[in-house]
Amino acid sequence: MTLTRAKISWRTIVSRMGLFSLIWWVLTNGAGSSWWIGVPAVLLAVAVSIALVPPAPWVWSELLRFVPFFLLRSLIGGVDVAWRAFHPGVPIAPDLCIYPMRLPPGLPQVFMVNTVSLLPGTLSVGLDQSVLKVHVLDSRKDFLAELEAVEQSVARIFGASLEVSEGRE
Amino acid sequence: MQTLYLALALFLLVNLGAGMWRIFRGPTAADRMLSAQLFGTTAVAVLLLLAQTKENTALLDVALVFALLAAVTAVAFVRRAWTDQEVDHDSE
Amino acid sequence: MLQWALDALLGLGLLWLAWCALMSPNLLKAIVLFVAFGLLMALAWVRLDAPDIALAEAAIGAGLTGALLLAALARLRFAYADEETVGSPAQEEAKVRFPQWLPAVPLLLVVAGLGYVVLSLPPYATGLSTEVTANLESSGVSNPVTAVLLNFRGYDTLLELVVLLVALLGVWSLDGLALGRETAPGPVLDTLSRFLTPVFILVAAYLLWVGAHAPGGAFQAGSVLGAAGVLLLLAGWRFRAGLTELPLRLVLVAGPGAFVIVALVTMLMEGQLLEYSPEQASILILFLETTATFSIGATLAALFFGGRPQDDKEHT
Amino acid sequence: MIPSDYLSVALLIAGAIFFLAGTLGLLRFPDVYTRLHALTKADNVGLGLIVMGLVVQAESWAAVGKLLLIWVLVLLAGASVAHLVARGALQRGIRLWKR
Repeated sequence: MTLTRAKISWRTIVSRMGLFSLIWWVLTNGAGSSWWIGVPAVLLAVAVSIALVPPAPWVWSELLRFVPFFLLRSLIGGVDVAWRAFHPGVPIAPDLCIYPMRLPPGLPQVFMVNTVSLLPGTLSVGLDQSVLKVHVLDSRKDFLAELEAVEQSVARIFGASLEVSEGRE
Repeated sequence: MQTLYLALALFLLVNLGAGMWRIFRGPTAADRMLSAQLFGTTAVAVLLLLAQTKENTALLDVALVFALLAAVTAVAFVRRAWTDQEVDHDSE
Repeated sequence: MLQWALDALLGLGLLWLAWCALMSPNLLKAIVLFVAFGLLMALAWVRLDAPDIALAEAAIGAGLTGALLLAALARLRFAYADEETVGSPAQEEAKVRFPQWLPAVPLLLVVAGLGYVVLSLPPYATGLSTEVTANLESSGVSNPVTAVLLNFRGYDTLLELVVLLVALLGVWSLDGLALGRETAPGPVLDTLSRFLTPVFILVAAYLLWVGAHAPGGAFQAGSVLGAAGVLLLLAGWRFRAGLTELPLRLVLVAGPGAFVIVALVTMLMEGQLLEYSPEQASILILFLETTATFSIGATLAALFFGGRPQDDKEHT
Repeated sequence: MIPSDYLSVALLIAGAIFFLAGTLGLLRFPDVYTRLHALTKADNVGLGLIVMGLVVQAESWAAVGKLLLIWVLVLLAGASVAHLVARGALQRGIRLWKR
């Protein structure tokens, strides 16, 4: 539970305020009279989130580029697993594989762990000191390329460079 | 359209009933918990469909609360009720 | 036709789940079945056109009760860890001393009483909904359920809050069972709890606001807030020692306390307990609901935590 | 029916089929890890398709937002819970099924 005291910039506060206000607007169906409670609620949520979630240097354009990739891949993941469930022979060949992550620890790693669980044929079953344990549904398929692609995208989203952290050992 | 929503809700409920088999079958505690997860996701889907049939946006809020709280039960299981060794007392 | 099939499936499923949950010798299975029962029950309330109760059931029945029961199961297992869980001598003895048919007697009495009440009801009754609708204007809110709960029958809600507080006092007065050692939550759970907490706060505030004119209200909002607390506790979060003493207790009594004060003031000013003048009703109800939300959330999270927070020594 | 209705119908039915696949996987797959694959991925895609089917019909942007918010929450919770359960199973020594 170590919380790194990163500097909290105005940009973080304003962007979170914007995000939570958007959620509030969505929840209340845009009712103008709701801001009586909405403003204190959004402020409280921003205060709590500042205390809980350390500011992350998102690169918004990369995040937006990631969304269609993720949607498509998770759709394929659903189709893939559905096909295996419907198939009379249950064509699976599960195995456990180890993937040493080059991403910095914290949010980037968690982001990748969660993404991996929704991609075709992979499920993250453990994260220990940057080593990701992945359960694969079909070990005959080339899942390493996929994992690397995901890692690259996540690195771009968080503005992290994989090459620099490669020499961390 | 109304008929379709209801038919799909019914289909999802039957599907849910089939998934219940896992609660009884196990074999591990985690397998039983998976059924509860299935319940959560399916209940959200059924609520969304019913919200459309009744034209009642309050049902979307029910679905929202489900979506938020389903995780809490599962986390409580993983963090609290899951014993270290997998022993199953019942042999049905 | 389809509606019939849906309702029949829901009804039969509920009965079946209730039976299985009651008869299961495996407690974990019983809890999972109970959670499933809660989810199905919420759907049944939706079909019965009672979204208010569906929302409460979703928040309390399917969400928090499951977590509470699972935590209780963990403590039970820990308490009996040295004995054999099944068929321990103590349990066998208890079985002999306590005949299994004994609970059936009060149960049958209750059933007989309920049956008598149901049979003695007048065959045609309009209920109170017309009166509620007629007086809705003066209640300060436009959701009839909230109007009943916080205005027409405010004392019901006041007593419910007190019951919740008494439940917590009961738990606190019991000898707190220490939990077993807790493993590290891992970064995924840690991140999940951090990300979800602000969303829980927003949703709780939303339910509080929407309660004035649509399904929602303090109990639903409070349980969403309580769930946030439960999630943080599960992720290994503990408040600093100073905060769990007086500040926590103040939050716990704020809801019922505010209610009692309002009740007394209204009695002095209007001559009747919890009788608000129509002009002030809206703001008073909002005030009561807000304090109640915080109290309910804190109480539920504290209930989940179990023993008194300051007894918890093993955590850092 | 207007054209968007056909799209909506197709999406809704496809979503239901994914839910069926999730249940089939839950019942047919051999161990808890493989069942997690089925449940997490198929049900999330199923719910996503149902949400999209309803988004096509939605009357306001706020309603669209609420549907998407529900889906994102289920996605986040589903992925995290799947990881937690799998991690717990591995820590508790539940062996994985191999062909």
